[in-house]
Amino acid sequence: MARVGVFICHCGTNISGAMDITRVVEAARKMPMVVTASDNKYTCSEPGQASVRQAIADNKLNRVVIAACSPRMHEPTFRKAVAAAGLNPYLLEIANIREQCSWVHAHDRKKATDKAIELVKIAVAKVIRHEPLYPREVPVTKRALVIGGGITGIQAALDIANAGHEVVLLEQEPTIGGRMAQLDKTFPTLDCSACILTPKMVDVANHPNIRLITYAEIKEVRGFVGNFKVEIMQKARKVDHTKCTGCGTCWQKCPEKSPSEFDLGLGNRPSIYIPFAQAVPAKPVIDTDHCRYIKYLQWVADGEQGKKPPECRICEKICPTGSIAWDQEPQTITEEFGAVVVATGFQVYDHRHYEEYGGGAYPDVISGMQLERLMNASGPTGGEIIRPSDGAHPKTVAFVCCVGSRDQAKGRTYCSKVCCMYTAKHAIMLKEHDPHVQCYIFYIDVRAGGKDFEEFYLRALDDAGAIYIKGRPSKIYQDGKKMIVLVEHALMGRPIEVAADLVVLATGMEPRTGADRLAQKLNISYNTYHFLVEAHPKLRPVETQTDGIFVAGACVGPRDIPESVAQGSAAAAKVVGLFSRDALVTDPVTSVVNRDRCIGCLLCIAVCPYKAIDCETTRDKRVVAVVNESLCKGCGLCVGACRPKAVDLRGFTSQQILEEVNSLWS
Amino acid sequence: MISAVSVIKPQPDTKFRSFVEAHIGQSISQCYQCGKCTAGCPVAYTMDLTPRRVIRALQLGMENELENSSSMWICLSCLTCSARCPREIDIAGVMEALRLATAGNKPSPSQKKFRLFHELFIMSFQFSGRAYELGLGVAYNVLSGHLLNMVSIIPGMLRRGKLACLPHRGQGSDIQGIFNRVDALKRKNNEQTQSSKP
Amino acid sequence: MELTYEPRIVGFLCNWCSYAGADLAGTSRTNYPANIRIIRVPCSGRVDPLFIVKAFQLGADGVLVAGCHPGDCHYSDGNYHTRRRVGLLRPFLDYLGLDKARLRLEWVSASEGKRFSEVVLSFTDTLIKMGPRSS
Amino acid sequence: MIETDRYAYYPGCCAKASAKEYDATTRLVCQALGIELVELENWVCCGASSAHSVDKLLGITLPAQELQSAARLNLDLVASCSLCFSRLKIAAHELKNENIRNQVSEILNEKIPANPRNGVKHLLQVLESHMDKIPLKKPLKDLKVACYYGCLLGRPKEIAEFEDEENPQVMDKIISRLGGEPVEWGFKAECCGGSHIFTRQDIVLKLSHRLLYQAKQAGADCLAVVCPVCHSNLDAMQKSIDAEYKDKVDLPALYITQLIGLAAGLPVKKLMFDKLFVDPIPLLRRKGLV
Repeated sequence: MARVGVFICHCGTNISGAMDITRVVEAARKMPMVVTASDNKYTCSEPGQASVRQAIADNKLNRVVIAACSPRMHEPTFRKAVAAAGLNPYLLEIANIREQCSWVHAHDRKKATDKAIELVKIAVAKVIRHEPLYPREVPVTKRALVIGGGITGIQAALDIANAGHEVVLLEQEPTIGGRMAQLDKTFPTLDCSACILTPKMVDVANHPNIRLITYAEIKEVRGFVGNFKVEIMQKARKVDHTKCTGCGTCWQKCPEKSPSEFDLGLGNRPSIYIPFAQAVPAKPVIDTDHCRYIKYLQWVADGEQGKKPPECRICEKICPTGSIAWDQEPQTITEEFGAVVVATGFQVYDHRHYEEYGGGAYPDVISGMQLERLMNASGPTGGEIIRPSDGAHPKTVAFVCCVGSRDQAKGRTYCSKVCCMYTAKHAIMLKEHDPHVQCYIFYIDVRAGGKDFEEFYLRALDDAGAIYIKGRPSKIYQDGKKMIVLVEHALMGRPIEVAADLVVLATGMEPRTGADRLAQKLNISYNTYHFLVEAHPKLRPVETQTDGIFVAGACVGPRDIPESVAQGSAAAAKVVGLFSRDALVTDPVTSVVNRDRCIGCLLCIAVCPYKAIDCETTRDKRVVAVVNESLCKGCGLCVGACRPKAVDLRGFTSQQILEEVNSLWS
Repeated sequence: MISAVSVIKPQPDTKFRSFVEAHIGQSISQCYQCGKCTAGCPVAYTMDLTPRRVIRALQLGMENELENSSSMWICLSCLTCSARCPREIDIAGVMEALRLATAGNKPSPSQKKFRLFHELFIMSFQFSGRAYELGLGVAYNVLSGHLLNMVSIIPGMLRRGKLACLPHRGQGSDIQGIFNRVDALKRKNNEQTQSSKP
Repeated sequence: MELTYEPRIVGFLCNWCSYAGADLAGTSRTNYPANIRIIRVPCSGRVDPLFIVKAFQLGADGVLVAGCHPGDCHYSDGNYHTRRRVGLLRPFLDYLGLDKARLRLEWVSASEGKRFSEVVLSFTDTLIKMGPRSS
Repeated sequence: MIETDRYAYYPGCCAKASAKEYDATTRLVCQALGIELVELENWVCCGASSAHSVDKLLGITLPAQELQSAARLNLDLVASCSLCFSRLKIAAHELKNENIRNQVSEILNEKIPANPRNGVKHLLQVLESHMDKIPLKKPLKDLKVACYYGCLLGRPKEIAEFEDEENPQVMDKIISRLGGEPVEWGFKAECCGGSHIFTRQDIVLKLSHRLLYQAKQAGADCLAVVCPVCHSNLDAMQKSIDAEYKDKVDLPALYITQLIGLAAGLPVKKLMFDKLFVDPIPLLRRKGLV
């Protein structure tokens, strides 16, 4: 039997000024199950709360209605007050008679009063049917998973680890370092990329709290904030890293060379390899697509069709530690984590989509990243800038901005943000390499918004003497040894042709292939370009709509190095904040399934935005839905979708809402 | 207010512009003036307004410049501009629209010979049903005053029997009827809704 | 039609956008007709068509369902479900002999206090013009 | 798409004069490949490149009535001239618009269907689909051919429904099929100057010279062409080009049909090489093809 107490607040004159409080109190007294109704100048004040507590005790109240300001304002306050009086804090209902009554109907005292009375009526109708609710506590596994071993992931991993928590850093390639490792220098400071990156890579490798898993991918993610269960697929390296010392004999002797991914096809690498000299871990993997012995085994498996390929196995013969493990297969590792940081970064836009620029057919039309490799002392040319076609030293170099950016026709409307600056960098560095080089830079707009960026751009103009020409080239073609660029000098309003020895396309950023599939596994959203979507672009930039999963760096959108590092640290801070608690309190306003009513249509699973509903088979072999209350956020979508009305939402049950409607006519 | 003679007063919404935008079904303001159209245009080098500047003129409502320009008549309709525009604007369509929009006007000096050619070309098949190259060539040369235009190849053409001395007839084709009915329908449309041409 | 006719409106407002919007209308003191009675729901997607029908059955002159703008749903896509459900319910109103215009679906964000009051005002006006339900 | 070896054929005005050899060899080759061409009755000019420039409605109506006659035959319509092809395709596209469709129907006084069953093809597409049927009597061994598609064949992409606008491959495939070597070059789809031959010859000379020069740069022995207008600019005008640019281009431009005919071992004189301004015989003799 419910015993309801109604407390009407004057809120100074904010409420009482607009309505006849006494009439509201009188009306409230007559409402069903209402034992007592009283008014108070400031219910939220300590004396006000005291009087509520007193009334609860005096009248043995087990339900409370407070008619005052919006529940969005003081619901927490009054819940505490009610709890202090020994009641379950969820046995409280608030009638919003300030924001939604007195303040908007001040012009009509009678109507305001009538409305206030009905609002109280609604609240009473609902509170009567409140059940006590109990927040649940879920433990937090204080281990973090960082996906992506680029500069962002490295930063996040180090920060979390330094805060004293275990971290697993996952990388799909054989080494960490990401795109930054491929860069020669960084703008606008021109400091050597490797010099600032590789120490951090080593720190990761040596950190007691960090476990590095390279050459591996996410297979499946289950669970919820504080309690993720992740299946990781470790690709087969065919090399036993527990034995391997990384002495390098194998990759020096391996006879089968193929184009190096790290050098973007400008150089070759053996089939047992580390991507670059400072790779971490500095232990090789075998490229099963090219390795001769693997090919041989395949030939045997195919029934020895055609010519017998060489058996090779040189690496195995010369390996001093016997680390070559031909029988090594991919294996699945299952780990538990409390939080996940996604830092999968970007890949360079593939300029082969630009048929008008040769569609990748011209060897002397290269991407900015390829130029980085050509300029790099440890690159395929030992830092000598030469034309891929004939090894000549280019004297005239043309740069084309916005390739794969700001181009709707190529399905890439966004600005990649870094190209303007790295092009300026290239112009400056080419001049440093060879004072006789003349750079032409074709741009639409030069975007130099950032610390010291404008100065850097001016440096390209003044010191490097780069000629900036406003205009997007329409065609690049070969004429003898020269590459001809057709462009309009837009500011002169004249079409011009520039004959260059080398053309560098400032290709933009796009998310890593597969970013969308990863996002689906993690149940976070991504945009049309497959950039991941943050919880709020301004106020929650590293959070996602799934608790416990954070995003950072260029997988969210084009970012330069400082931004990526900052985001890595930001995500780390969020993770550490999460780990500062031993348990998470979950809101008890969640869905609940009546197993007897459930017909197992599982529509609820389809509509649930949080994958919070799963199904199981009952003892009598019926499939029924079950709600994971730790994942459920209490939106009630499932309730609306449930045909047999088997699902209901605690605190907002269908019966309660129907009674609220009812009360308006009873 | 006194303003220098040279000052352009942008009038973004002109009848001219709305005609063009209606023709291509796109908004001219999409253009961010990168000049890729001009860069790829095989004849931009000889235009008084390059394709990009034609669009700019439309954006700014500089109608005189456009009306007196011969750019749209020099345009080859090779569609390279439209094919490569990063904003997917149909620039060739804009040129066509400008031709249609100005086809009725008195041709400016720079437009004369192009307009003449098109009139003669249409005439050349209006009667026989099929284009009559020799007749067209001769008529054009005489009327345009370029008497020696292409004479170099005419003998070769004749020797190879590549120039019919008389128009070739598409028997029984009702070409004249089509022309008449097209004109009739156009007149009807104009009466109904004042055409949006400036 | 008598001048004193006061339509009764039941408003189901989602907690995160529209209810907050209604609060904002209050804090910025923008008056609107007192004909609406607001029922708070976590998400407009929680609104079961049954609630709406029930309200009409009891005699409501109008029902307002308000949620976050498409794409802004606090629960990512609840309001899309709302849109579909209300869309499915509408034809059914005819069947009940109710004018479709008596059911309104509006998107009101937490920052659109002004808009909320306008919605209520226009809805109330429409209902007054329609006059009382003929039952 | 209805029948695959029977097509309505729209020769185009040039076929009757400046491109006699194209028309003739087209019929010849199609016959050899078992493709039946049904020439449209009383076809008239498609209006290119003037009608659509000065009179939208006329520019659509002219091709529209050819589309209608093809529809009456219930056959796909084939054009061998890229300009005609383009006008026909564009007209077919414009006719999807109801308002335009009604106007044109009124002019032609017959109802034009909203979505006709038959389509428009360029000769090249037909030849490709019958490529394997080419009897390879005289492979064009080490004949380096620059395939020139011209600007209109693939544009606008969504209307022409042809191939990649910048780097089409059909003709190159055919040449390879004939045992020849298609050369890679960047000007497959650049404009030759088109109809400016009358009004601005200088433009035609400049653009065509650019094409011929580039083809030679790429090491081509000759050009393969699929449009009479392009052809006359590249072939008939070559003397004037040499004169204008103090060059000695001497690059035969053959119609793809002539090359197919040659490889298929059709009688050489039927291939009408004598109609060309730049005599290909010396080249073909050098390559031992005649």
